[in-house]
Amino acid sequence: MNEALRWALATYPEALFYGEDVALPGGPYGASKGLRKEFGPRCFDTPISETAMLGMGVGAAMRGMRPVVEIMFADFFLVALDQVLNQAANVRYVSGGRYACPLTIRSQQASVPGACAQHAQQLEAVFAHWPGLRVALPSTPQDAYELLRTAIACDDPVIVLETRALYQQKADVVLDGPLEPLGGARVVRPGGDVTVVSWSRLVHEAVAAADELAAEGVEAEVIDLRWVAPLDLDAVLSSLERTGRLVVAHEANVTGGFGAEVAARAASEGFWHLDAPIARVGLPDTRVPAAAALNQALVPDRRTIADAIRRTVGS
Amino acid sequence: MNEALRWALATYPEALFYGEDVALPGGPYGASKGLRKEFGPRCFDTPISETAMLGMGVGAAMRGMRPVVEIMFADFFLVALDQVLNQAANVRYVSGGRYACPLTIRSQQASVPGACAQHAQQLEAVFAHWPGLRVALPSTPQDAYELLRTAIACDDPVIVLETRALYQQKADVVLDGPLEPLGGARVVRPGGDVTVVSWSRLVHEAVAAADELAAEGVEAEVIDLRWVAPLDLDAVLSSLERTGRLVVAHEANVTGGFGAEVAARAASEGFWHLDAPIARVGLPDTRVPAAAALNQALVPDRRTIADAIRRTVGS
Amino acid sequence: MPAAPLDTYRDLLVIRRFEERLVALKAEGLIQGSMHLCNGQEAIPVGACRALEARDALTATYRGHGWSIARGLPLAQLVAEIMGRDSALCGGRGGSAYHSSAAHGFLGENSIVGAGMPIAAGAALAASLRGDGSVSLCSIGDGAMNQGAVHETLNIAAVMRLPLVVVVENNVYSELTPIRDMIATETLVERAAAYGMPGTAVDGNEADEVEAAVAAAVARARAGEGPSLVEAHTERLVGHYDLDPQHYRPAGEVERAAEREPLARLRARLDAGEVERVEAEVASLLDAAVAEAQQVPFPDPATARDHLSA
Amino acid sequence: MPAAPLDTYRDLLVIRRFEERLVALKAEGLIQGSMHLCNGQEAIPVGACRALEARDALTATYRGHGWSIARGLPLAQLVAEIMGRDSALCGGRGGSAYHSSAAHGFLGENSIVGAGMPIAAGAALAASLRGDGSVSLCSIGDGAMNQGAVHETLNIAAVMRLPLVVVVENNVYSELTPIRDMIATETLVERAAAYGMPGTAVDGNEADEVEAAVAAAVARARAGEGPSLVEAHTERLVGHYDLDPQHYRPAGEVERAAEREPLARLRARLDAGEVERVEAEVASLLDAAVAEAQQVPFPDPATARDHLSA
Ligand SMILES: Cc1ncc(C[n+]2csc(CCOP(=O)(O)OP(=O)(O)O)c2C)c(N)n1
Ligand SMILES: Cc1ncc(C[n+]2csc(CCOP(=O)(O)OP(=O)(O)O)c2C)c(N)n1
Ligand SMILES: [Mg+2]
Ligand SMILES: [Mg+2]
Repeated sequence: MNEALRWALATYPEALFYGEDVALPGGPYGASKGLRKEFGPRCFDTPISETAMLGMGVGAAMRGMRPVVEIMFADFFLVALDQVLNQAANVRYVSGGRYACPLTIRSQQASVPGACAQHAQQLEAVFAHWPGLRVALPSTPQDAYELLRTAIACDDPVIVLETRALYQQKADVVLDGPLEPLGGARVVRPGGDVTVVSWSRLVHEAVAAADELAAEGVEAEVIDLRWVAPLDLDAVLSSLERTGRLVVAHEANVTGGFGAEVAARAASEGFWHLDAPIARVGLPDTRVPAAAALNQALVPDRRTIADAIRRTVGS
Repeated sequence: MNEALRWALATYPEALFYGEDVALPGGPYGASKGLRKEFGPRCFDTPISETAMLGMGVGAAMRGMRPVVEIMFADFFLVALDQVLNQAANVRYVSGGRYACPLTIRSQQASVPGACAQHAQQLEAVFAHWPGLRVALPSTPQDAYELLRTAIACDDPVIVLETRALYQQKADVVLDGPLEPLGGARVVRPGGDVTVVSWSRLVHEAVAAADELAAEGVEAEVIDLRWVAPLDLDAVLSSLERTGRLVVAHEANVTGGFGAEVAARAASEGFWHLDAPIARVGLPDTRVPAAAALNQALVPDRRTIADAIRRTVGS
Repeated sequence: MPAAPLDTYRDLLVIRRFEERLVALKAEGLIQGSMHLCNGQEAIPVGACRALEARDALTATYRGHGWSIARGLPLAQLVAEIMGRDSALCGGRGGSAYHSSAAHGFLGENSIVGAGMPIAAGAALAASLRGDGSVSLCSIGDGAMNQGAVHETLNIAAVMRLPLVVVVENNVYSELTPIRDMIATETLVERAAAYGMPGTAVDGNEADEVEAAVAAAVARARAGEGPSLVEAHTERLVGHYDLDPQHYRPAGEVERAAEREPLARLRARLDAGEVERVEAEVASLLDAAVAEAQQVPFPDPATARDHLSA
Repeated sequence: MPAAPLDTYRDLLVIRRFEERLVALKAEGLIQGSMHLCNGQEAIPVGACRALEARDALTATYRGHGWSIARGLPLAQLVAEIMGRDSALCGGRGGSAYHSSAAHGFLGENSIVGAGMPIAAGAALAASLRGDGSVSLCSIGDGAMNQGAVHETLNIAAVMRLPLVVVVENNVYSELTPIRDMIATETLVERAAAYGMPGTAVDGNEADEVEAAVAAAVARARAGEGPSLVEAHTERLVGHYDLDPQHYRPAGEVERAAEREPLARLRARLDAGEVERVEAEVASLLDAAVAEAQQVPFPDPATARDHLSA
């Protein structure tokens, strides 16, 4: 992440990066260490004022800058969604293309045992519902680097929602590849019996579930969506055409999650491919309890995905 | 609406009603005229401070009051969603039932030609995605009265999203019926060929489309969902069982709208009933332009619903 | 440097008559949707915009026609935009309450109370990082001062010493509710000190007074000394929106305001003949603008989905 | 009425040792997730809660253990809650950062910065409408003062004269960033005047001083005269959260703070033997609490979906 930010600040003289505790202290998890020293006032700390932070991103972007704003946790967006949904998303469309808003917002989503219900939510369904926004959810450190670079290079508002799990993966990241175009899912595990569409942390759980099911003779194809806006529907449909069965798995709660959109698309554009009911995996529709004993009973994982695959393949 | 508020303030000594311009001026559209005189300090005007308004609703509700807060337009929620999604929705669950939050929030949604993109959005998909919230969308003046009463009587947070179109309907409202239980869709037009699920303003458009199609020999059953949380899935499935075809129509833009959830449910629980791809009708995925010439080309209506029905029945 | 009174009168009058034309056009069915008119408040945008340069940025609210005009947006295009035509401003997509003009550094009106201020601060941030000496002016209403976005922005602008000038148009009301019932201080300028920035209150019905206060704030901002707040007191001569029946206004209030309003006040100091000449001049200016606007085509519905993304 | 110094010492010590126990329990793997400890800030909750009655309402932040203890929540249940056990507070659902206690008028901690303040004002609104004479106390951090929710609430509370007492715990930092770099005034108490409410700054390391200021604010609130703001200056002796390496703190800062912290300061005025006795007393109190907490069962996973709605 640090490297993508360094790349952006070095590549674009109009780029800037700011957020709470990101500059002098180098980020709550050290993700932006050294940037302040290297780029001076283009990397700075802000007060705890998310609305002002995001709105200033909109205004600076309209005036030709390329701001990257950090919202420490996705849950904190909720104090300031106006500036994203009512402001950033409208700039280009309402001005008829006379203004642009090349604003990138990076944030983190996660639900870990012991953390409270206010540090546990997934917002991709909201952002994906809002025309004018692009939304990336990297599942690997390499993708975190690539998707953030692509986001920053984009001349429209892009939201990059990382998962806390990324910070636990150790991996060498290739830094000198070409800039990727925006959008595009990836088949991370091929298979012919059932399509499992997922993103962010649950991609790894889906792969683990698929590996488990391979032992039972079921080959699941796992697709990492990577972007929920734009949605790479072709990738989903072309897999579905081969498998006839669909499971969608995400960390957000089921009802109204972005899995509903994937399922709805499959049930219209992919209807004739479908041989079985679509299954969705996600947090049950409850709040998130701090207690590990409760939390672990709710948060979706390889077991819940494997069960859903079995149900889907069995029907 | 006025009558439901009067009923609430008269029935519950712990009820209160407040918002911007609602008390002394009687509401921007006169919806709360006379309440201040009748109920004194339990009906009051607030500064333009939606976060404080909603948060005070949460706190007052936790301390035994039964607040009804008006958010003038649903678009304005976006400056203050934290108090709804991170606060009100958590009260009962996180306290393990030791605290309750009997808070009702009424607001209005609409997209009318000439109005701007910041007064045009539908938020039901967001609220329906958040566990802990109930969401009503009345389509008639009678339902506006009933659903608001039911909402206020509920001991949990309920959001009532009216449509501007309601204020244009003249109708006698029966005031002395029994209090309705919370939830429940209604078949507003029976038919055996295709199920059209809708809510709010588009219910009327769906009925008009159905009437038009009757002339073509197609009988559409129109369901007014009335509540998107809880979703009355039984009503949808039992109609679908008979028709085998589903159209979902709402005013919000298609991608990530609550129509996706209805479609996703149909494609899992109702899969074996389905004889044709599910069709969704909504605003295309764009922002909302003020110009009538553009606005009218986008906003869904009886024509777009009729077209979707024809596609669905034809396939 | 204050303008000649007659020039000020003309500038004010263009806005007043513009708003009146809109009401007439709407009555003819040529405009759809609500409009938030600024009759009585014209001296604020006129005075403030005189203190700005072309390179500066501006944001306003839904009550922004006066700002658009004072900032020099072409009248015909503005009328066309408000009529929902394919104007050079936003192609009809912004309309009365949410248009902008990239060609004039006008980042736009805003229909979310208070939301324009962080955007204005963003323009100031851009200026400060580039060191280009431009400033950003943000007009908002009295009621907007109670919105969280405004607070957050005033603080961050002060601490970052951003070149931001905030003009609070205190027109007594926030929609239908008097601001004095919604704050515990007398006025709003008291708040500037809490953010560590200078605050000045001016008579918002005197363009020269507004200009002087804003010019001082602009000079301070350009010098890198940070933001300032100017509270301009004025009164609406009309409703919150064009069809507002104004039941909430006490009897006689509008009449008393009419004696203090900027045009009436200035007229007393001018030669009646000159006033009449300017009146005629403005009328023909607006005739021409409206005629030209009506030549602007309506946007093609086939383009309704364009410009969602690059 | 100030308490005997030894009693104050004991009350402070319970909180300090409680926090230290938590660190030890976490090291043993008995607590999951981050904790925001209040070591060094204990005199604020201790002093403030002495000015409250049982009928009053209280809200705090994620840094709320001290408030929970000072408010009289049972220590064993608090430990159990933080351990994720089925405590009498929230059954483990709130945890360290977001628990409440309906039995103590404790509306809860809050993990969204500033969000507790409108909720506290809602409790004050309930009190004011019922005329029951109760007040609502809201503790928040220095950094939270820059959040929109806080601004909106301070204004509305002032204009409605709500019985609200706001205690700002200025502990020098907001997470990893010094508050002095995030505001353009010296301190935060300056803001009270902008809302038309009284503001007082106190030494937050002196429980008696805190108590006196809060008692005055409570008296004013009970008398229907409206809200007040108390800024209590203090210092964190530990990190923002339990595992915070505190790289951002200048060398010597924590050491200097240790000389000024409330326990050290008070200890100098007490008899060493008594101090030792209290230390032992508190240790056994906490031994018992932890032992009792460990008897509280974990919540049954089958109940994880309960209590979503009535
Ligand atoms: C966040 C938000 N809340 C409420 C509204 C509805 N609203 C529109 S204008 C207005 C009054 C604003 O008053 P003021 O700031 O004094 O500006 P004025 O209209 O007097 O110019 C209100 C409440 C809104 N547009 N946005
Ligand atoms: C709206 C929001 N933004 C950011 C955060 C992340 N965060 C948690 S604590 C904190 C610092 C708060 O500082 P202060 O108010 O001084 O309280 P302290 O931690 O010093 O007690 C921040 C930024 C949050 N929880 N909520
Ligand atoms: Mg006003
Ligand atoms: Mg602090």
